[in-house]
Amino acid sequence: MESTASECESFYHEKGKYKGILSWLMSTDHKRIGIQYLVALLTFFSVGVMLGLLIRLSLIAPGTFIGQETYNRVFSVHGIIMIFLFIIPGVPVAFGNFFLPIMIGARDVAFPRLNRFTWWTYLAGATLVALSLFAAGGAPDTGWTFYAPYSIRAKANITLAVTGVFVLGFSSILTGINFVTTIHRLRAPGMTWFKLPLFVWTLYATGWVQLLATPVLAITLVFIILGRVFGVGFFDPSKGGDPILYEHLFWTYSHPAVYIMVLPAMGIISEVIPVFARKKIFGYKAVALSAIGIASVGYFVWGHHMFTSGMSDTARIIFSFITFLVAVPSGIKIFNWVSTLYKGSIVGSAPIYFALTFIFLFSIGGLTGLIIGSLEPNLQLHGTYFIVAHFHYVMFGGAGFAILTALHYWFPKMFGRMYPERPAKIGWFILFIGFNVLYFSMFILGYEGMPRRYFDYPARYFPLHLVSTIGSWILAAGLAIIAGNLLRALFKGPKAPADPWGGRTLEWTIPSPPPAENFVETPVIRD
Amino acid sequence: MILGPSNVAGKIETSFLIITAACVVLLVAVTITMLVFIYKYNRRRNPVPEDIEENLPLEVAWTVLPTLLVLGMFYFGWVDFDYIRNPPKDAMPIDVIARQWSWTFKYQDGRQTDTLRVPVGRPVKLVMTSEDVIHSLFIPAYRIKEDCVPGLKTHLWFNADQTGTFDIFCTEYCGLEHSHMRAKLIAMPATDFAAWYKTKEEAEGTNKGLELLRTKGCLGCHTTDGTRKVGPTFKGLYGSNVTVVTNGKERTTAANEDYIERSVRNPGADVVKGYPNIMPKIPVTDEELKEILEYLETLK
Amino acid sequence: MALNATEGGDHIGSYRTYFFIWAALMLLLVATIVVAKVEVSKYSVLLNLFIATVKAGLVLFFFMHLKYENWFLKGVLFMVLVMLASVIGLTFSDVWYR
Amino acid sequence: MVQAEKQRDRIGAKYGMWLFLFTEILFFGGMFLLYSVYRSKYPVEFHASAAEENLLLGSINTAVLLTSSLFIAVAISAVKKGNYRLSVILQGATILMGIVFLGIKAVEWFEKIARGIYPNSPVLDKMSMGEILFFGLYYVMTGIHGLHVLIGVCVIAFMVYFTLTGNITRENFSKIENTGLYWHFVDIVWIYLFPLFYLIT
Ligand code: HEA
Ligand code: HEA
Ligand code: HEC
Ligand code: CUA
Ligand SMILES: [Cu+2]
Repeated sequence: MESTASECESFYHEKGKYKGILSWLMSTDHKRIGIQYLVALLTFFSVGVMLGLLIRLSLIAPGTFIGQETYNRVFSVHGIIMIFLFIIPGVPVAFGNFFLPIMIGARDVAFPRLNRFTWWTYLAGATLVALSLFAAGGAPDTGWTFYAPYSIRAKANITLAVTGVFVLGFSSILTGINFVTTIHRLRAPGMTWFKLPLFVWTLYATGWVQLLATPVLAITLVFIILGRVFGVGFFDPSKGGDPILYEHLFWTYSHPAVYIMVLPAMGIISEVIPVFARKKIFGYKAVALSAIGIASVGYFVWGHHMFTSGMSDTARIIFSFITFLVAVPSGIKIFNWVSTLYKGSIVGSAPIYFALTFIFLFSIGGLTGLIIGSLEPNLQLHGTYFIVAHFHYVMFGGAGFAILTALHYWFPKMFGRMYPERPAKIGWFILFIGFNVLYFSMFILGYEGMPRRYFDYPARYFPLHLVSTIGSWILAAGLAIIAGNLLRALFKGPKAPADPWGGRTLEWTIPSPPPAENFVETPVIRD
Repeated sequence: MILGPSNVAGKIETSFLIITAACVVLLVAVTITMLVFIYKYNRRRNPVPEDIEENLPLEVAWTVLPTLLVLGMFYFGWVDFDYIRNPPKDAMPIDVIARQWSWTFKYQDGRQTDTLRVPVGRPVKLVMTSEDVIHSLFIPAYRIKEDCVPGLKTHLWFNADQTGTFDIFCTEYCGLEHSHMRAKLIAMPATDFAAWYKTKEEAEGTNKGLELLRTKGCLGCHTTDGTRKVGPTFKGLYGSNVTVVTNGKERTTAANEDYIERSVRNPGADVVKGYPNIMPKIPVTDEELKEILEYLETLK
Repeated sequence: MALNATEGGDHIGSYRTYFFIWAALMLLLVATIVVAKVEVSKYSVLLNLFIATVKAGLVLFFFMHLKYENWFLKGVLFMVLVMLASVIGLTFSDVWYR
Repeated sequence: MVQAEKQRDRIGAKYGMWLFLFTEILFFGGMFLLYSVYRSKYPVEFHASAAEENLLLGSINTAVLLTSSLFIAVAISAVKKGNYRLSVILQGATILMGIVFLGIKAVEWFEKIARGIYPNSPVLDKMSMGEILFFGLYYVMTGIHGLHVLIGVCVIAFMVYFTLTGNITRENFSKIENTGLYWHFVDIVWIYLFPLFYLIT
């Protein structure tokens, strides 16, 4: 550590009210909470990965490894864990918590105790979901979308799982409120809106989406619970209900939710690229405002998940039209990132490998999003593996790679240690190859008509399924190298300096890891 | 214009290819630019970075041009959409009933099958609904699908251009046997179709009882060849002894006519041991039941 | 910053204003019942919702001090309502034309 | 913008509360969406069912809730003016009004349940689809609203305690101010529920 080390100890050594493990579990320090979230997230993530690999394994020989019923439960739980436990909370709660206050020059978030509370609600929700897997009745088998009326009739532990997701949603809302208030109220002197780091801008946009979309999910889930427990038939045709209305309500949340996943991920990329190109971002304002653009337009496109649901043709045309508009602000971001490289002096460290891969994979995912957002191709591609490929490209190639970027970029700051570059790059390479083998074959499968959520399939799809499964093993190997490398560095890595990359945001002005209250003196931002 | 096995298939394929081509061009452009920059402006070749903060004309360009571009893509996704969605007046209607986990196709004269037969060269309109949860009828070869929603009538239409046998998949997750909820579409020459349509008896399945099992959806869960599906097989059922759970108690009973009738009329009463209690109550008339029983007897 | 220009919390609502607002609310309550019972026209449904909106507005602006808040809160509230209306509107683009 | 003192950022707290109310708007918005769709599908049945509601009780309840809003508003002003005694009395009155509201609601519910009208009941399931939906919505919407009233009552009870113990003062009134915002919001929801279920006949 550098010179300042003596005056302020790192937050890991902070002496608080509590001792031992409680000093973590009861702490209201945003950094400690961020680390705890990260640990919890990665734990659930590894469960999700196992289930993903199990899906792939089952698909090369249906019935050999797991039965049909198990398969249905496995892909549902895989989806529920990945979406609600990992990728939606993902970036904001782990990296947002840790860096948002530091980046705006604050000592903590606006409501530190609320922040603590959201961690506990997150854990409570996750526990309920976990319980639903093991309680009698069996894990939910509805898919992560809980479509009515199946979800109301099915016998598995859906009520429990849905309640868990409801609680998780509550946690997400409170995080959103906390962040938006923090950004409004706690910016350091001189930190005007257009001096905010881009990561903060995306967290701000995300916060609003969390706030305004999640309650719709909450009420929808309440309807499901009421339907199961009290027989309220809002989506039951025999009681006059309309199942398509469920889809409307569900996607009114769940489409904006995909931007909860990807916006902060884009924020990470916007931070990393300029640092490693060693220049300022190109078109700061455009990048910042496009986040707001994505968030607000993204609220009105949910119908593109329902093009073949029996929805009116008028609505299909309207929703397809708005869907195309979302691409424009996403494009602006991509173009500005690429332009930032122009006349830069690019340092080839691990984080930018992941960041540039994000651009490539997210572009594939996003552009295929446009293909399925078109009215005619969607008739063919909806409900097939093409969709599965699309969303793994955006969620995992996008948000997932951004998390990997962030892990490498902020690792020195969060843990105060450096990791070796070489294994990170080898891991990256294997991951990249495995990823494309795994998911690109799904585009072809989907185009040829292979439906998703299929335990069994006609033999003509077998070769590509096999390729895909082999890809999943390559991918897992890559991930293992990356994770092993970071884990080893956590204990054995050399001490990190305050600013190993030459970053320009505030977190690099303080020691690694940061001291308990972040700043000895509140920073004042000048030009 | 690309041609396909039906009038709509080619149109959808065309639109898919145009939009995909646009996407590929964009992807290649972005990726190549990126790679060139990475190569040229790497630290070794360009040690001193040069800050460029903004370039308004560029920003405007890549806001306006993509907007026009996506509007173009939207248009190509839309051109034939109205045609694809609106069946001509003279289309032959066929009712489709989806249930967990089988399909029934009902022709105008009340004839029911579990295989969809259509004449080549004549527009066909599928009027679809479901008896329980949401299903989706997907004909990959024709590139069309539409959900079957309980309490609602949805539709699809097409005009088969080539003869052939094609898959029908269910593409909306509908529970346990979702992946086996498949059927066949047979597009036959108009004359063959007319001939088939006239024969009251099913050509291959001459047996009335078997035909009923098929159209009522029983074979979605039961088999006649001894293999286990969601429900127990019908093979050897008649006259055998089965262990059932009645009101939580296990007992053994003979599978006679009474038992089978009870099983069909009130499936929850006796639940065969080792099977879930999920069989739906499917309305069956007395004559139909008799036919079924007669057929089951032959399966000894 | 503009955000700090005025802040509703500093405002102490006078008891008198509150009382008048309450009286107005009560009057509107009577009005809405009358409108409904007398069935002035087939638009009484809309009229009722309009009255409800006026009532809600009174509560918002005076009881909840929105009148004294800065543009930001007002603007965002407006935006939220527009958003909700659009969601309902878009849903009806399905429900009506199905 | 200056970094305010951690515990006492009153404006921050208020922003937080408003943001929370926005989420509540959308939470209830989901229910209003359902209501409007089903009303447009079954106008006649909704019309007829609404006539069955007890208009007198509904109107009284509206008056009760509006009055309680007045009480809490004045109670907050009283705190700001340093008149804690008046404030406590009025907060107590608000709680009382809340309980009266819930009591009347309970009477209405039980009267319906006694007639066998509740979700999934044999009586209700025999009615037309529009009626099933109307009463389903009635129970769910008033039920969830009632839950909000109940939570409000509990929170105000805490505020009474805080005012008595000097935790809420004329300098530090964020808590009660935010409680007031919440209570008024619950009131606004009822302002809409009332015509939708009782008046649109
Ligand atoms: C991180 C999550 C994420 C993100 C960011 C996106 C982004 C997008 N998604 Fe995706 N989507 C999902 C996650 C996500 N999606 C999931 C999980 C599902 C399936 C749910 C389920 O059924 O289980 C799904 C399903 C889904 C469907 C429904 C398919 C179906 O079931 O029938 C559609 C249809 O329109 C769609 C479209 C889009 C579009 C247009 C975008 C756009 O936002 C993409 C914008 C990005 C780009 C366009 C690329 C970058 C830009 C350029 C390279 C610049 C040049 C390009 C132009 C200007 C054109 N998505
Ligand atoms: C973020 C979301 C996410 C992620 C990461 C994954 C990861 C994987 N998924 Fe997916 N998947 C979903 C979300 C996700 N999935 C969803 C929502 C569905 C739909 C469910 C439904 O239909 O209801 C689905 C469905 C789905 C299916 C379709 C099932 C069907 O329709 O029948 C398949 C099939 O192969 C599959 C496979 C896999 C595999 C092999 C992996 C992985 O195992 C691949 C291995 C992963 C890695 C190697 C890690 C990547 C790294 C990061 C993300 C960063 C974290 C960093 C560190 C830990 C260091 N998934
Ligand atoms: C959704 C799946 C499903 C469908 C459709 C279905 N069944 Fe079943 N059936 C089952 C299951 C599961 C069992 C075993 C549990 C039970 O007895 O309820 C069963 C049991 C039976 C039995 C008792 C078998 C035995 O071995 O004792 C008979 C007879 C039967 N079904 C006939 C029919 C007929 C006739 C139809 C069509 C009209 C039909 N089933 C449709 C699922 C189904
Ligand atoms: Cu029927 Cu899937
Ligand atoms: Cu979407």
